Amino acid sequence: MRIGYYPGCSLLGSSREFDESVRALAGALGLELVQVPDWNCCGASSAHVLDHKLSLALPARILAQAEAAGLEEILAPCAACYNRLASARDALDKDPVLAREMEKVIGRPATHKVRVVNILEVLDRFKDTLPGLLKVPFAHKVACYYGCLLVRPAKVLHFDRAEDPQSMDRLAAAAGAAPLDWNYKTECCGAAFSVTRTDLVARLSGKIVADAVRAGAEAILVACPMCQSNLDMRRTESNAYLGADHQIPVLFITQALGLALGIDANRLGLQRHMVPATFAPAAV
Amino acid sequence: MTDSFEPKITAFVCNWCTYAGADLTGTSRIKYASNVRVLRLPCTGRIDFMLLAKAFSRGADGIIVSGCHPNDCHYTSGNYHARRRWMVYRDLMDFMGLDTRRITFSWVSAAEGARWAELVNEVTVAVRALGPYTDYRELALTGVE
Amino acid sequence: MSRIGVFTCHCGENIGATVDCAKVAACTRNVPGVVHSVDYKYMCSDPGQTLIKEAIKEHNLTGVVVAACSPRMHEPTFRAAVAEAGLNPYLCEMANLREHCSWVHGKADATTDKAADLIRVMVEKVKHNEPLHPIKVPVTKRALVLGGGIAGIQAALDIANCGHQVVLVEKSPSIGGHMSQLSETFPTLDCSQCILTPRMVEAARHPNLTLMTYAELEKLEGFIGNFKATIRKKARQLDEKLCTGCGLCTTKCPQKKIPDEFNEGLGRRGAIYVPFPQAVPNKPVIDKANCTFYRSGKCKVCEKVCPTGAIRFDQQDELVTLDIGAIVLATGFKVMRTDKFPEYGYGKYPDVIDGLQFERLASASGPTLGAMQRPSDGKAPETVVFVACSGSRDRSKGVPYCSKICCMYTAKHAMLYKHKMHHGKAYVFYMDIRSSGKDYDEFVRRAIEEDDVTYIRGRVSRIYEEDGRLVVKGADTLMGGEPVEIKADLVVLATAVQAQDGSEELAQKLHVSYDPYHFFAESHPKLKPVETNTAGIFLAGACQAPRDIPETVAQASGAAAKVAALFSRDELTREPQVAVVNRLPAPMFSYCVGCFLCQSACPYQAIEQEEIRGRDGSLLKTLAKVNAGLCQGCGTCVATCRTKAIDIQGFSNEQIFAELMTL
Amino acid sequence: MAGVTYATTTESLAAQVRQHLGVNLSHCYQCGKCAAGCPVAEDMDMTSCRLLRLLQLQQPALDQRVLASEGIWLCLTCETCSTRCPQEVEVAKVMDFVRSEAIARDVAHPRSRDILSFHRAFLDSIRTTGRLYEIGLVADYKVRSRHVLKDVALAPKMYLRGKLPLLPHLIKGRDEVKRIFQRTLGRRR
Repeated sequence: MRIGYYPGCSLLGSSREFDESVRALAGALGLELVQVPDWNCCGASSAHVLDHKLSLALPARILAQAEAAGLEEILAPCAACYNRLASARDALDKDPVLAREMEKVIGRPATHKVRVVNILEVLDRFKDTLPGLLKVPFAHKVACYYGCLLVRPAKVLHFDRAEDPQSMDRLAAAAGAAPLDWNYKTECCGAAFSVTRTDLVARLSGKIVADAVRAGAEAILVACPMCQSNLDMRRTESNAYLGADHQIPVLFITQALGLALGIDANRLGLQRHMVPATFAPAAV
Repeated sequence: MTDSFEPKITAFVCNWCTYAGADLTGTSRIKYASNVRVLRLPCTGRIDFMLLAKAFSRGADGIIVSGCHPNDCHYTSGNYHARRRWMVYRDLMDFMGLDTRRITFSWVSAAEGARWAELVNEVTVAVRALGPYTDYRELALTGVE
Repeated sequence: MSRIGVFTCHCGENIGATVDCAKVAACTRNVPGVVHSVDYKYMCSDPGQTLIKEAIKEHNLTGVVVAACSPRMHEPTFRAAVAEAGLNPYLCEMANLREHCSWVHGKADATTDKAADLIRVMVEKVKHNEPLHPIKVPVTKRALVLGGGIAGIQAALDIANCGHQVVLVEKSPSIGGHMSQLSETFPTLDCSQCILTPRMVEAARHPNLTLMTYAELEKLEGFIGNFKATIRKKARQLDEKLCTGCGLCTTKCPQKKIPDEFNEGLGRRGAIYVPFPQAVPNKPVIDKANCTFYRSGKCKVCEKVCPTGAIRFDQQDELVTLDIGAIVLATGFKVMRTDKFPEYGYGKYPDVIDGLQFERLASASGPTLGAMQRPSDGKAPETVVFVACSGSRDRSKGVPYCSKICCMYTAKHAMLYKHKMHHGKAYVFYMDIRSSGKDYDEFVRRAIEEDDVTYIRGRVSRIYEEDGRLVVKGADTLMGGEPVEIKADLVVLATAVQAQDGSEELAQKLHVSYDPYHFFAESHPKLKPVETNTAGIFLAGACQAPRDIPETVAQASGAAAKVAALFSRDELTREPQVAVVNRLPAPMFSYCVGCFLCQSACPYQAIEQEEIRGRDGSLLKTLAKVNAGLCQGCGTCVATCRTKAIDIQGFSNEQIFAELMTL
Repeated sequence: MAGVTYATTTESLAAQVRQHLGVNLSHCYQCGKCAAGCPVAEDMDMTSCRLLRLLQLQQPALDQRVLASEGIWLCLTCETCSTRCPQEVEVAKVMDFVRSEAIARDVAHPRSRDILSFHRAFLDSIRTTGRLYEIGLVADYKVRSRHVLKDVALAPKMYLRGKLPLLPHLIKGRDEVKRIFQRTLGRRR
């Protein structure tokens, strides 16, 4: 199986381990990732906040690049990128006038028909093969955390259900984990305020971590770099806010699955976490 | 087409939904083009091909056929019969060289006063654009009916 | 040579303002066949009508066109007038100058011209009108009431008390409906059972009233006064005559864990059960889906213990066909279930319940015998949150309308709770309080002022469980939308009132129309609130729209009055607007070639076959023949007839073509 | 509420929201469900539903209050409000619109400075390299916001874990990206 791949900026930097684990997992599942040639940043929430047109133009170029490379579908593991790309595609698809305008802005024609999918959607296609490949069941109680960008706005993304989504839970279960029923699955972690309003992020992420711990989770699984960094890198702050010392690790779903498939922890980038994530696979 | 051309629209409507709907348009004082002449029938199921042909030959430039929405027919299924027959007639008319663009099938319920006004206006504009339907009238005059 | 009189009405300013009526009347005089044409301020007024009557005599008119409002408005009026002047009423037609012209176009020549056209059309039609005579059909004086809730019971009793036969059909094993599930009723807080059960018993005892419980309408044919209804009596697996209702079987049934419908799943019942103690009839049914015998072929405990040997495992459904004169639809409503609320946990929290479930919790005959115990662990809830407008007035949930009863029953619920648990805390999240009704607002104020229920104006965004309590995240819009978080032990959602399941199918069976939410549609929102668009079928209660008990009972009596009025006559006169197959002298007999396409097209099975036989009895021809009693005059047959042998009186080919010719 | 209204009906923010987003604010019946679910409602000087209410009244003074509010800058665009609104009002979109208006009219609340400088720094980093250059971003932001000592502890930790590449990724289509910026933001920074 072959699919377009849009890593996005954070997967080259602050969330390298996501990129690493996605690639490692893709390798193990026999999924060929074709990187979108010379891709640019999607503009993330910054473009979204500052200029509507820009927030469409940057993704438009990415979609055009993919289209030019003959890709019909691109995987954007970063939930933020996924959301921006999917939203832009939706907007351009619905509004031909806007689409034409964007063609002018990016300086070339494009149909913007390239489909954008997130990592959960893609992995779900392997739900039948996964069990067969299982080496070291990831036998831990996990809280699957979806955040905002994967499920909202539902009208645009049409992915899973907006409240209490299930797709990641299914995957975790497939990896041998015990997904818990908890309450903060889709609450916001503070998103882009990590740097500017760390106090807010500490509170919002703190509540999420606290509820996961309350539910008895041994790990929080995520599919979004922003969520991961807020829950992981901002742990000092959130713990300070809670006046607690929660050491629950925050893994990308791809890392959990990777471990379950017996992929080496370092290849999955577990060493890069701030909150130590030591699930050394007890080799079979 | 000269802008002065005002098309004649003949509307065949059922007594229970569309005629009542058109009454509601009136009671709600919604204005629409005065080009339309309404012929009241018990049900669109009553409509047959000859009526439409005749209307054209008598100088109608456009025709509206409107009854109850599916499942709402006062006679349970008249509007379906009308629809089905229309499917057949359309081909026949195309074959005969009648301009089927001039015939609009629609559903207007007794509660859709505004919709009736819209419909009449839409059709009037459309038919105005198509121009007077002289071709068929000439045919008719030469006795082909 | 026809002599037509045309009477143009100004309808005060309504037509006069935009149509030059005098001009219309004048130019109409030149229409061939028109011998008299006048205009007048109010044609429907007494002097107006006299004007017409006198003209008929003076100019011995053969036809009349009244150019005024919609025929749907005043056709009967003017036809009556014409008849008084000795002219056949069906020789009078109306041109709709008001609804279809003066009201919808501005003041302009075009408008006046159109008015004149409309009149010409009708003049041509009238020229071809035939004198017609109303059709008389007999009336079967037996009513069918569908639905055994308070609406059905009330309607059935009223009709029965008028001395007419009534058949009351209820799909569940007992009559009583939702009202029998309620604890107390607003605004008086009298116990629902106490006021309902006497009526139920009365219904069961009434000599004119036949109960058919655990039964459903299978099929309906015919028309007003002459319906044929087929009822499916579902097999109770019981000989009702032998059963004494001792209830031994229900206590001995090994199945004990089946969620109990009457208690909204909060209680348990056996496989053979009586829905509730005061059930009417008080006879059990076997729930085949859950009965050990039907599942495994073994058990039959009920049969063994039954002292009268009334159990019948081999009993089959039974179809009964009845002649019916009129029908009252009283099939009631359902409430939206908690699983329709993603943001409130898709119904996965046992302590988030709907209003009906709370009624059972609060009811002395309920699973907790009226003690305040929450479903999950039976703990007495110290804090209860009531959420009004749950799913109502909520387009995102497909229910934009107001469910009407929730404001009141939520206040009642909060009150009942506080009366049972004085120290407990009751919160109500609401958007508006809609308590217009006798003593209704006083009732709500009492909940707030005397029982100190805290009302918070705002919706609840989310509910989730945390350490055995429910976290309710709402907002107080009277504080600018400040978030409010309440830790509750029990949450009661006042969920939306929706049309009963299967309403759409039923409506189609009965040919009655329904709204986008599948509530049955009344014939006129103001003036015909209990009629449907199908003559002889009437509406009562919440099957038409959300209703509370007083309104339901009132409407039920209204429907009953309509039925009684219908039954007060021995025969009905129907409009003669029906199809006829033409008849000609032998050897042709008729244009009809006997293809019977019309028969297949007719929605009313009104077309029969008539055999024409010679003197020697030999079959000469088989022709179509219309049963004027069944024909509703839709004309579908006319369009299908290839020889134009069939035609509708009042809308004949001749008439319609004549109308067309004027264009 | 003050009586002053707009000269024409198209001037009000509500009218523009309708025109540009196709969102009809009269649909909002002030149930407060948006605020109830908003993760930062408690931090806002003006909750989402209050904001919608002010817009509904279509008065210059009230529109000004909305544009100048701090709350709009705390919105995380998490879309919870839009998702749960019973009237299907797209509250988050309205927030976006109001923010961009506040910037355009240069009336944004002073406390938005940090947030804005972060976003601007972010975009500048893309404008020049085509992709985000995180160290550059942080440095730039510190300069703009003068929070020089913020997160000094975090950076080395990230660096040690290989989460902060020292060199920016330069894409080939940098000119294209520059042009995109010019054609959208224009001279705006």
